Amino acid sequence: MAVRVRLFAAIREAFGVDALDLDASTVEEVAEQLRRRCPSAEPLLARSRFAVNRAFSPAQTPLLDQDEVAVIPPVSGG
Amino acid sequence: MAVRVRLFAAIREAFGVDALDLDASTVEEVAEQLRRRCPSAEPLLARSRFAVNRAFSPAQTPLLDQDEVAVIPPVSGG
Amino acid sequence: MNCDRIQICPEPFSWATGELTDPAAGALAVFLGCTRAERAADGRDLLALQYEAYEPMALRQMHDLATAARRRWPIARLIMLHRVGRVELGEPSVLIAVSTPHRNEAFEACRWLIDSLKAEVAVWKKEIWSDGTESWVHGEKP
Amino acid sequence: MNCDRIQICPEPFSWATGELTDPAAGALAVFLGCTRAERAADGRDLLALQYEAYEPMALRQMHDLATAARRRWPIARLIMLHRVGRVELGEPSVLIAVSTPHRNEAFEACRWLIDSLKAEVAVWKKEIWSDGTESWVHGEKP
Repeated sequence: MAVRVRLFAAIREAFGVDALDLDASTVEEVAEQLRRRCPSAEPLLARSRFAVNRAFSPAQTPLLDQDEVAVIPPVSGG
Repeated sequence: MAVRVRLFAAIREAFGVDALDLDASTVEEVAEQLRRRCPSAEPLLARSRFAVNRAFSPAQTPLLDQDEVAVIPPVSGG
Repeated sequence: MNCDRIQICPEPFSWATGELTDPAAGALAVFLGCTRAERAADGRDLLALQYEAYEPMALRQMHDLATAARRRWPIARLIMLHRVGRVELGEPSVLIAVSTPHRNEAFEACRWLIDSLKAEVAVWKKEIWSDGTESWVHGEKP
Repeated sequence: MNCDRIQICPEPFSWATGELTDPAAGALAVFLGCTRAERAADGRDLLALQYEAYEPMALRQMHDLATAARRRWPIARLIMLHRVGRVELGEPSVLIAVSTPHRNEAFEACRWLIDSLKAEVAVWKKEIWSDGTESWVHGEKP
Protein backbone atom coordinates (compact mmCIF):
# COMPACT_ATOMS: atom_id res chain seq x y z
CA MET A 1 0.00 0.00 0.00
CA ALA A 2 1.26 3.47 -0.82
CA VAL A 3 1.11 5.43 2.40
CA ARG A 4 2.16 8.91 3.41
CA VAL A 5 4.28 9.03 6.57
CA ARG A 6 4.30 12.27 8.57
CA LEU A 7 7.25 13.11 10.81
CA PHE A 8 7.37 15.63 13.67
CA ALA A 9 9.73 17.31 16.10
CA ALA A 10 13.04 15.47 16.72
CA ILE A 11 12.00 12.65 14.38
CA ARG A 12 11.38 15.14 11.61
CA GLU A 13 14.76 16.76 12.20
CA ALA A 14 16.53 13.37 12.30
CA PHE A 15 15.08 12.44 8.90
CA GLY A 16 15.46 15.94 7.49
CA VAL A 17 11.98 15.82 5.94
CA ASP A 18 8.48 16.19 7.31
CA ALA A 19 6.94 13.46 5.19
CA LEU A 20 7.90 10.28 3.32
CA ASP A 21 6.03 8.13 0.81
CA LEU A 22 6.46 4.46 1.67
CA ASP A 23 5.03 1.16 0.58
CA ALA A 24 3.90 -0.87 3.59
CA SER A 25 1.02 -3.12 4.61
CA THR A 26 1.13 -2.61 8.39
CA VAL A 27 2.24 0.05 10.86
CA GLU A 28 5.04 -2.27 11.96
CA GLU A 29 6.39 -2.34 8.40
CA VAL A 30 6.48 1.44 8.38
CA ALA A 31 8.40 1.40 11.69
CA GLU A 32 10.84 -1.16 10.33
CA GLN A 33 11.55 0.88 7.17
CA LEU A 34 12.05 4.02 9.25
CA ARG A 35 14.55 2.27 11.56
CA ARG A 36 16.51 1.05 8.53
CA ARG A 37 16.50 4.45 6.88
CA CYS A 38 17.74 6.35 9.93
CA PRO A 39 19.37 4.11 12.58
CA SER A 40 20.22 7.13 14.76
CA ALA A 41 16.50 7.75 15.26
CA GLU A 42 15.90 4.26 16.60
CA PRO A 43 15.89 5.11 20.34
CA LEU A 44 13.30 7.82 19.84
CA LEU A 45 11.30 5.67 17.39
CA ALA A 46 11.18 3.00 20.09
CA ARG A 47 9.54 5.52 22.45
CA SER A 48 7.12 6.76 19.77
CA ARG A 49 3.56 5.76 18.99
CA PHE A 50 1.94 5.67 15.57
CA ALA A 51 -1.27 7.21 14.33
CA VAL A 52 -3.17 6.09 11.26
CA ASN A 53 -5.42 8.73 9.78
CA ARG A 54 -5.03 10.83 12.94
CA ALA A 55 -5.87 8.18 15.53
CA PHE A 56 -3.36 6.21 17.62
CA SER A 57 -3.02 2.70 16.14
CA PRO A 58 -1.08 -0.40 17.25
CA ALA A 59 1.80 -1.95 15.31
CA GLN A 60 -0.27 -4.71 13.70
CA THR A 61 -2.76 -2.27 12.18
CA PRO A 62 -3.21 -3.07 8.46
CA LEU A 63 -2.81 -0.14 6.09
CA LEU A 64 -4.83 0.88 3.06
CA ASP A 65 -3.71 2.81 0.02
CA GLN A 66 -3.48 6.55 0.74
CA ASP A 67 -3.49 6.10 4.53
CA GLU A 68 -1.70 8.82 6.48
CA VAL A 69 0.63 7.30 9.06
CA ALA A 70 2.19 9.64 11.62
CA VAL A 71 5.05 8.99 14.00
CA ILE A 72 4.15 10.49 17.38
CA PRO A 73 7.20 10.82 19.65
CA PRO A 74 6.45 11.52 23.33
CA VAL A 75 4.38 14.70 23.34
CA SER A 76 5.34 17.85 25.23
CA GLY A 77 2.58 20.39 24.67
CA GLY A 78 1.20 22.70 27.33
CA MET B 1 -16.12 52.67 77.22
CA ALA B 2 -17.76 54.52 74.37
CA VAL B 3 -17.57 52.19 71.41
CA ARG B 4 -18.89 52.32 67.88
CA VAL B 5 -20.80 49.22 66.84
CA ARG B 6 -21.02 48.43 63.12
CA LEU B 7 -23.89 46.34 61.76
CA PHE B 8 -24.07 44.52 58.41
CA ALA B 9 -26.42 42.57 56.16
CA ALA B 10 -29.47 41.03 57.91
CA ILE B 11 -28.32 42.37 61.29
CA ARG B 12 -28.14 45.88 59.89
CA GLU B 13 -31.61 45.55 58.40
CA ALA B 14 -33.02 44.12 61.66
CA PHE B 15 -31.72 47.12 63.61
CA GLY B 16 -32.56 49.61 60.87
CA VAL B 17 -29.19 51.35 61.26
CA ASP B 18 -25.65 50.54 60.17
CA ALA B 19 -23.98 51.75 63.37
CA LEU B 20 -24.75 52.33 67.05
CA ASP B 21 -22.84 54.13 69.79
CA LEU B 22 -22.84 52.03 72.96
CA ASP B 23 -21.15 52.06 76.33
CA ALA B 24 -19.64 48.65 77.09
CA SER B 25 -16.48 47.23 78.64
CA THR B 26 -16.39 43.86 76.84
CA VAL B 27 -17.58 42.34 73.57
CA GLU B 28 -20.05 40.25 75.59
CA GLU B 29 -21.63 43.44 76.99
CA VAL B 30 -22.11 44.72 73.44
CA ALA B 31 -23.79 41.44 72.47
CA GLU B 32 -26.04 41.59 75.55
CA GLN B 33 -27.16 45.15 74.75
CA LEU B 34 -27.85 44.23 71.13
CA ARG B 35 -29.99 41.24 72.16
CA ARG B 36 -32.01 43.47 74.48
CA ARG B 37 -32.47 46.16 71.90
CA CYS B 38 -33.68 43.84 69.12
CA PRO B 39 -34.89 40.45 70.41
CA SER B 40 -35.90 39.35 66.91
CA ALA B 41 -32.23 39.46 65.88
CA GLU B 42 -31.19 37.08 68.64
CA PRO B 43 -31.01 33.87 66.54
CA LEU B 44 -28.74 35.52 63.99
CA LEU B 45 -26.71 37.28 66.72
CA ALA B 46 -26.14 33.85 68.28
CA ARG B 47 -24.61 32.67 64.98
CA SER B 48 -22.51 35.82 64.57
CA ARG B 49 -18.94 36.57 65.53
CA PHE B 50 -17.55 39.89 66.68
CA ALA B 51 -14.62 41.89 65.43
CA VAL B 52 -12.82 44.55 67.44
CA ASN B 53 -10.94 47.03 65.31
CA ARG B 54 -11.33 44.77 62.28
CA ALA B 55 -10.04 41.54 63.80
CA PHE B 56 -12.20 38.66 65.09
CA SER B 57 -12.27 38.83 68.89
CA PRO B 58 -13.80 36.53 71.54
CA ALA B 59 -16.65 37.54 73.87
CA GLN B 60 -14.43 38.31 76.86
CA THR B 61 -12.29 40.82 74.92
CA PRO B 62 -12.04 44.06 76.95
CA LEU B 63 -12.88 47.23 75.05
CA LEU B 64 -11.19 50.61 75.02
CA ASP B 65 -12.70 53.99 74.35
CA GLN B 66 -13.26 54.56 70.62
CA ASP B 67 -12.95 50.88 69.73
CA GLU B 68 -14.86 49.81 66.64
CA VAL B 69 -16.87 46.67 67.32
CA ALA B 70 -18.46 44.90 64.35
CA VAL B 71 -21.07 42.17 64.34
CA ILE B 72 -20.11 39.62 61.70
CA PRO B 73 -23.01 37.31 60.82
CA PRO B 74 -22.10 34.19 58.82
CA VAL B 75 -20.35 35.45 55.72
CA SER B 76 -21.50 34.67 52.18
CA GLY B 77 -19.05 36.33 49.84
CA GLY B 78 -17.73 34.76 46.66
CA MET C 1 7.75 43.97 47.97
CA ASN C 2 5.12 42.35 45.82
CA CYS C 3 2.55 43.75 43.43
CA ASP C 4 -0.63 42.00 44.59
CA ARG C 5 -3.85 43.69 43.46
CA ILE C 6 -6.41 43.24 46.23
CA GLN C 7 -9.56 45.34 45.96
CA ILE C 8 -13.20 45.69 46.93
CA CYS C 9 -14.87 47.04 43.78
CA PRO C 10 -18.12 49.01 43.74
CA GLU C 11 -18.24 48.76 39.92
CA PRO C 12 -17.69 45.85 37.51
CA PHE C 13 -14.00 44.99 37.59
CA SER C 14 -11.66 44.36 34.74
CA TRP C 15 -8.35 42.58 34.65
CA ALA C 16 -5.94 41.26 32.08
CA THR C 17 -3.75 38.21 31.75
CA GLY C 18 -0.83 40.59 31.41
CA GLU C 19 -1.13 41.53 35.08
CA LEU C 20 -0.13 37.98 35.98
CA THR C 21 2.59 37.18 33.52
CA ASP C 22 6.10 36.95 34.85
CA PRO C 23 9.16 35.23 33.41
CA ALA C 24 9.29 33.03 36.53
CA ALA C 25 5.67 31.93 36.18
CA GLY C 26 4.91 28.97 33.93
CA ALA C 27 1.34 28.64 35.22
CA LEU C 28 -1.57 31.01 35.74
CA ALA C 29 -4.78 29.88 37.42
CA VAL C 30 -7.82 32.12 37.51
CA PHE C 31 -11.17 31.66 39.22
CA LEU C 32 -14.23 33.84 38.69
CA GLY C 33 -17.41 33.49 40.70
CA CYS C 34 -20.54 34.78 38.96
CA THR C 35 -24.20 35.23 39.74
CA ARG C 36 -25.90 32.01 38.63
CA ALA C 37 -29.53 31.80 37.51
CA GLU C 38 -31.67 29.99 40.04
CA ARG C 39 -35.35 29.12 40.38
CA ALA C 40 -36.83 28.70 43.85
CA ALA C 41 -39.16 25.78 44.61
CA ASP C 42 -42.10 28.21 44.49
CA GLY C 43 -41.22 29.42 40.98
CA ARG C 44 -39.50 32.71 41.80
CA ASP C 45 -36.45 33.47 39.66
CA LEU C 46 -33.24 34.96 40.97
CA LEU C 47 -32.65 38.35 39.33
CA ALA C 48 -29.36 39.46 40.86
CA LEU C 49 -27.18 39.35 43.96
CA GLN C 50 -26.48 42.41 46.09
CA TYR C 51 -23.12 42.30 47.89
CA GLU C 52 -22.15 44.22 51.01
CA ALA C 53 -18.74 44.24 52.70
CA TYR C 54 -17.20 45.48 55.92
CA GLU C 55 -14.60 46.92 53.64
CA PRO C 56 -11.61 47.70 55.88
CA MET C 57 -11.87 44.32 57.56
CA ALA C 58 -12.49 42.45 54.31
CA LEU C 59 -9.44 44.08 52.72
CA ARG C 60 -7.31 43.25 55.75
CA GLN C 61 -8.51 39.63 55.60
CA MET C 62 -7.82 39.42 51.88
CA HIS C 63 -4.28 40.75 52.44
CA ASP C 64 -3.81 38.18 55.24
CA LEU C 65 -4.96 35.40 52.90
CA ALA C 66 -2.53 36.60 50.23
CA THR C 67 0.30 36.60 52.77
CA ALA C 68 -0.61 33.09 53.95
CA ALA C 69 -0.81 31.83 50.36
CA ARG C 70 2.59 33.33 49.59
CA ARG C 71 4.09 31.50 52.55
CA ARG C 72 2.66 28.22 51.30
CA TRP C 73 3.16 28.45 47.51
CA PRO C 74 5.78 30.20 45.34
CA ILE C 75 3.41 32.85 43.99
CA ALA C 76 4.76 35.31 41.43
CA ARG C 77 1.67 37.51 41.07
CA LEU C 78 -1.71 37.58 42.73
CA ILE C 79 -5.03 39.33 42.08
CA MET C 80 -7.99 39.16 44.46
CA LEU C 81 -11.04 41.28 43.66
CA HIS C 82 -14.53 41.27 45.16
CA ARG C 83 -17.51 43.25 44.01
CA VAL C 84 -19.93 45.12 46.25
CA GLY C 85 -23.30 46.36 45.02
CA ARG C 86 -25.64 44.69 42.59
CA VAL C 87 -24.25 41.87 40.42
CA GLU C 88 -26.52 40.73 37.58
CA LEU C 89 -26.87 37.16 36.29
CA GLY C 90 -23.69 35.96 34.63
CA GLU C 91 -21.62 38.85 35.97
CA PRO C 92 -18.56 38.17 38.11
CA SER C 93 -18.59 38.96 41.83
CA VAL C 94 -15.16 37.62 42.70
CA LEU C 95 -11.87 37.05 40.93
CA ILE C 96 -8.86 35.10 42.23
CA ALA C 97 -5.81 34.86 40.01
CA VAL C 98 -2.32 33.60 40.76
CA SER C 99 0.78 32.82 38.79
CA THR C 100 3.40 30.33 39.95
CA PRO C 101 6.29 28.37 38.43
CA HIS C 102 4.27 25.14 37.93
CA ARG C 103 0.63 24.27 37.45
CA ASN C 104 -0.01 22.16 40.53
CA GLU C 105 0.77 25.02 42.89
CA ALA C 106 -1.26 27.49 40.80
CA PHE C 107 -4.38 25.31 41.03
CA GLU C 108 -3.84 24.65 44.73
CA ALA C 109 -3.27 28.29 45.66
CA CYS C 110 -6.23 29.50 43.58
CA ARG C 111 -8.54 26.90 45.10
CA TRP C 112 -7.36 27.60 48.64
CA LEU C 113 -7.80 31.35 48.22
CA ILE C 114 -11.38 31.17 46.93
CA ASP C 115 -12.36 28.56 49.55
CA SER C 116 -10.81 30.67 52.34
CA LEU C 117 -12.33 33.91 51.05
CA LYS C 118 -15.81 32.37 50.96
CA ALA C 119 -15.40 30.94 54.46
CA GLU C 120 -13.87 33.92 56.23
CA VAL C 121 -13.98 37.30 54.53
CA ALA C 122 -16.50 39.88 55.80
CA VAL C 123 -18.72 40.01 52.70
CA TRP C 124 -22.42 39.16 52.48
CA LYS C 125 -24.82 38.57 49.62
CA LYS C 126 -28.52 39.26 49.39
CA GLU C 127 -30.64 37.40 46.83
CA ILE C 128 -33.01 39.58 44.81
CA TRP C 129 -35.97 37.63 43.40
CA SER C 130 -38.38 38.21 40.56
CA ASP C 131 -41.36 38.70 42.92
CA GLY C 132 -39.65 41.60 44.66
CA THR C 133 -38.57 39.61 47.70
CA GLU C 134 -35.00 39.76 48.98
CA SER C 135 -33.16 37.45 51.33
CA TRP C 136 -29.75 37.60 52.94
CA VAL C 137 -27.57 34.52 52.73
CA HIS C 138 -26.06 33.77 56.14
CA GLY C 139 -24.46 30.37 56.11
CA GLU C 140 -24.12 27.79 53.38
CA LYS C 141 -26.98 27.46 50.95
CA PRO C 142 -28.36 23.90 50.85
CA MET D 1 -25.00 22.05 20.14
CA ASN D 2 -22.31 23.77 22.13
CA CYS D 3 -20.06 26.71 21.43
CA ASP D 4 -16.65 25.36 22.43
CA ARG D 5 -13.71 27.29 21.02
CA ILE D 6 -10.91 24.82 20.29
CA GLN D 7 -8.00 26.09 18.22
CA ILE D 8 -4.37 25.67 17.29
CA CYS D 9 -3.06 29.24 17.02
CA PRO D 10 -0.01 30.29 14.96
CA GLU D 11 -0.15 33.77 16.52
CA PRO D 12 -0.56 34.98 20.12
CA PHE D 13 -4.15 34.25 21.15
CA SER D 14 -6.60 36.46 22.91
CA TRP D 15 -9.71 35.62 24.84
CA ALA D 16 -12.16 37.33 27.13
CA THR D 17 -14.06 36.37 30.25
CA GLY D 18 -17.22 37.22 28.34
CA GLU D 19 -16.76 34.13 26.15
CA LEU D 20 -17.35 31.98 29.23
CA THR D 21 -20.14 33.74 31.03
CA ASP D 22 -23.51 32.07 31.00
CA PRO D 23 -26.48 32.53 33.33
CA ALA D 24 -26.18 28.86 34.32
CA ALA D 25 -22.50 29.17 35.21
CA GLY D 26 -21.58 30.34 38.70
CA ALA D 27 -17.94 29.38 38.33
CA LEU D 28 -15.24 30.00 35.72
CA ALA D 29 -11.83 28.36 35.97
CA VAL D 30 -9.02 29.33 33.64
CA PHE D 31 -5.53 27.90 33.24
CA LEU D 32 -2.77 29.45 31.17
CA GLY D 33 0.58 27.77 30.60
CA CYS D 34 3.43 30.15 29.77
CA THR D 35 7.09 29.95 28.82
CA ARG D 36 9.01 30.05 32.11
CA ALA D 37 12.53 31.39 32.45
CA GLU D 38 15.03 28.65 33.12
CA ARG D 39 18.79 28.39 33.56
CA ALA D 40 20.55 25.17 32.67
CA ALA D 41 23.21 23.70 34.97
CA ASP D 42 25.89 24.93 32.54
CA GLY D 43 24.64 28.53 32.70
CA ARG D 44 22.66 28.70 29.45
CA ASP D 45 19.40 30.66 29.69
CA LEU D 46 16.19 29.61 28.05
CA LEU D 47 15.14 32.24 25.48
CA ALA D 48 11.88 30.85 24.13
CA LEU D 49 9.95 27.70 23.30
CA GLN D 50 9.08 26.66 19.76
CA TYR D 51 5.88 24.61 19.46
CA GLU D 52 4.97 22.25 16.65
CA ALA D 53 1.69 20.34 16.28
CA TYR D 54 0.27 17.60 14.12
CA GLU D 55 -2.62 19.96 13.71
CA PRO D 56 -5.50 17.82 12.40
CA MET D 57 -4.79 15.12 14.97
CA ALA D 58 -4.22 17.60 17.81
CA LEU D 59 -7.53 19.33 17.04
CA ARG D 60 -9.35 16.02 16.93
CA GLN D 61 -7.80 15.04 20.28
CA MET D 62 -8.75 18.38 21.83
CA HIS D 63 -12.33 17.95 20.64
CA ASP D 64 -12.35 14.42 22.08
CA LEU D 65 -11.10 15.77 25.42
CA ALA D 66 -13.83 18.43 25.40
CA THR D 67 -16.45 15.77 24.71
CA ALA D 68 -15.12 13.56 27.50
CA ALA D 69 -15.06 16.51 29.92
CA ARG D 70 -18.64 17.41 29.04
CA ARG D 71 -19.73 13.86 29.82
CA ARG D 72 -18.08 14.06 33.22
CA TRP D 73 -18.85 17.62 34.35
CA PRO D 74 -21.78 20.01 33.65
CA ILE D 75 -19.78 22.39 31.49
CA ALA D 76 -21.55 25.49 30.17
CA ARG D 77 -18.73 26.87 28.01
CA LEU D 78 -15.27 25.70 27.14
CA ILE D 79 -12.20 27.23 25.49
CA MET D 80 -9.08 25.25 24.63
CA LEU D 81 -6.31 27.01 22.71
CA HIS D 82 -2.73 25.95 21.96
CA ARG D 83 -0.05 28.00 20.30
CA VAL D 84 2.31 26.79 17.64
CA GLY D 85 5.44 28.71 16.67
CA ARG D 86 7.79 30.64 18.90
CA VAL D 87 6.51 31.57 22.38
CA GLU D 88 8.69 34.05 24.27
CA LEU D 89 9.32 34.09 28.03
CA GLY D 90 6.15 34.91 29.95
CA GLU D 91 3.90 34.43 26.93
CA PRO D 92 1.08 31.89 27.02
CA SER D 93 1.30 28.69 24.99
CA VAL D 94 -1.91 27.08 26.18
CA LEU D 95 -5.25 28.21 27.57
CA ILE D 96 -7.95 26.04 29.13
CA ALA D 97 -11.11 27.74 30.35
CA VAL D 98 -14.40 26.24 31.49
CA SER D 99 -17.55 27.52 33.13
CA THR D 100 -19.82 25.32 35.24
CA PRO D 101 -22.60 25.79 37.81
CA HIS D 102 -20.30 25.36 40.87
CA ARG D 103 -16.64 25.88 41.58
CA ASN D 104 -15.59 22.34 42.43
CA GLU D 105 -16.48 21.03 38.99
CA ALA D 106 -14.85 24.04 37.28
CA PHE D 107 -11.52 23.38 39.02
CA GLU D 108 -11.73 19.63 38.40
CA ALA D 109 -12.59 19.95 34.71
CA CYS D 110 -9.92 22.61 34.09
CA ARG D 111 -7.27 20.53 35.83
CA TRP D 112 -8.26 17.34 34.04
CA LEU D 113 -8.23 19.05 30.64
CA ILE D 114 -4.74 20.55 31.01
CA ASP D 115 -3.32 17.31 32.47
CA SER D 116 -4.87 15.28 29.63
CA LEU D 117 -3.78 17.73 26.96
CA LYS D 118 -0.18 17.64 28.19
CA ALA D 119 -0.19 13.83 28.34
CA GLU D 120 -1.87 13.04 25.03
CA VAL D 121 -2.23 15.80 22.45
CA ALA D 122 0.12 15.75 19.44
CA VAL D 123 2.10 18.90 20.24
CA TRP D 124 5.83 19.20 20.87
CA LYS D 125 8.07 21.90 22.24
CA LYS D 126 11.65 22.73 21.42
CA GLU D 127 13.75 24.72 23.90
CA ILE D 128 15.75 27.56 22.40
CA TRP D 129 18.80 28.50 24.51
CA SER D 130 20.93 31.61 24.79
CA ASP D 131 24.02 29.87 23.32
CA GLY D 132 22.15 29.06 20.13
CA THR D 133 21.49 25.44 21.00
CA GLU D 134 18.02 23.94 20.65
CA SER D 135 16.58 20.77 22.14
CA TRP D 136 13.28 18.97 21.65
CA VAL D 137 11.42 17.91 24.76
CA HIS D 138 10.24 14.31 24.37
CA GLY D 139 8.96 13.02 27.66
CA GLU D 140 8.70 14.65 31.08
CA LYS D 141 11.43 17.08 32.01
CA PRO D 142 13.14 16.07 35.27
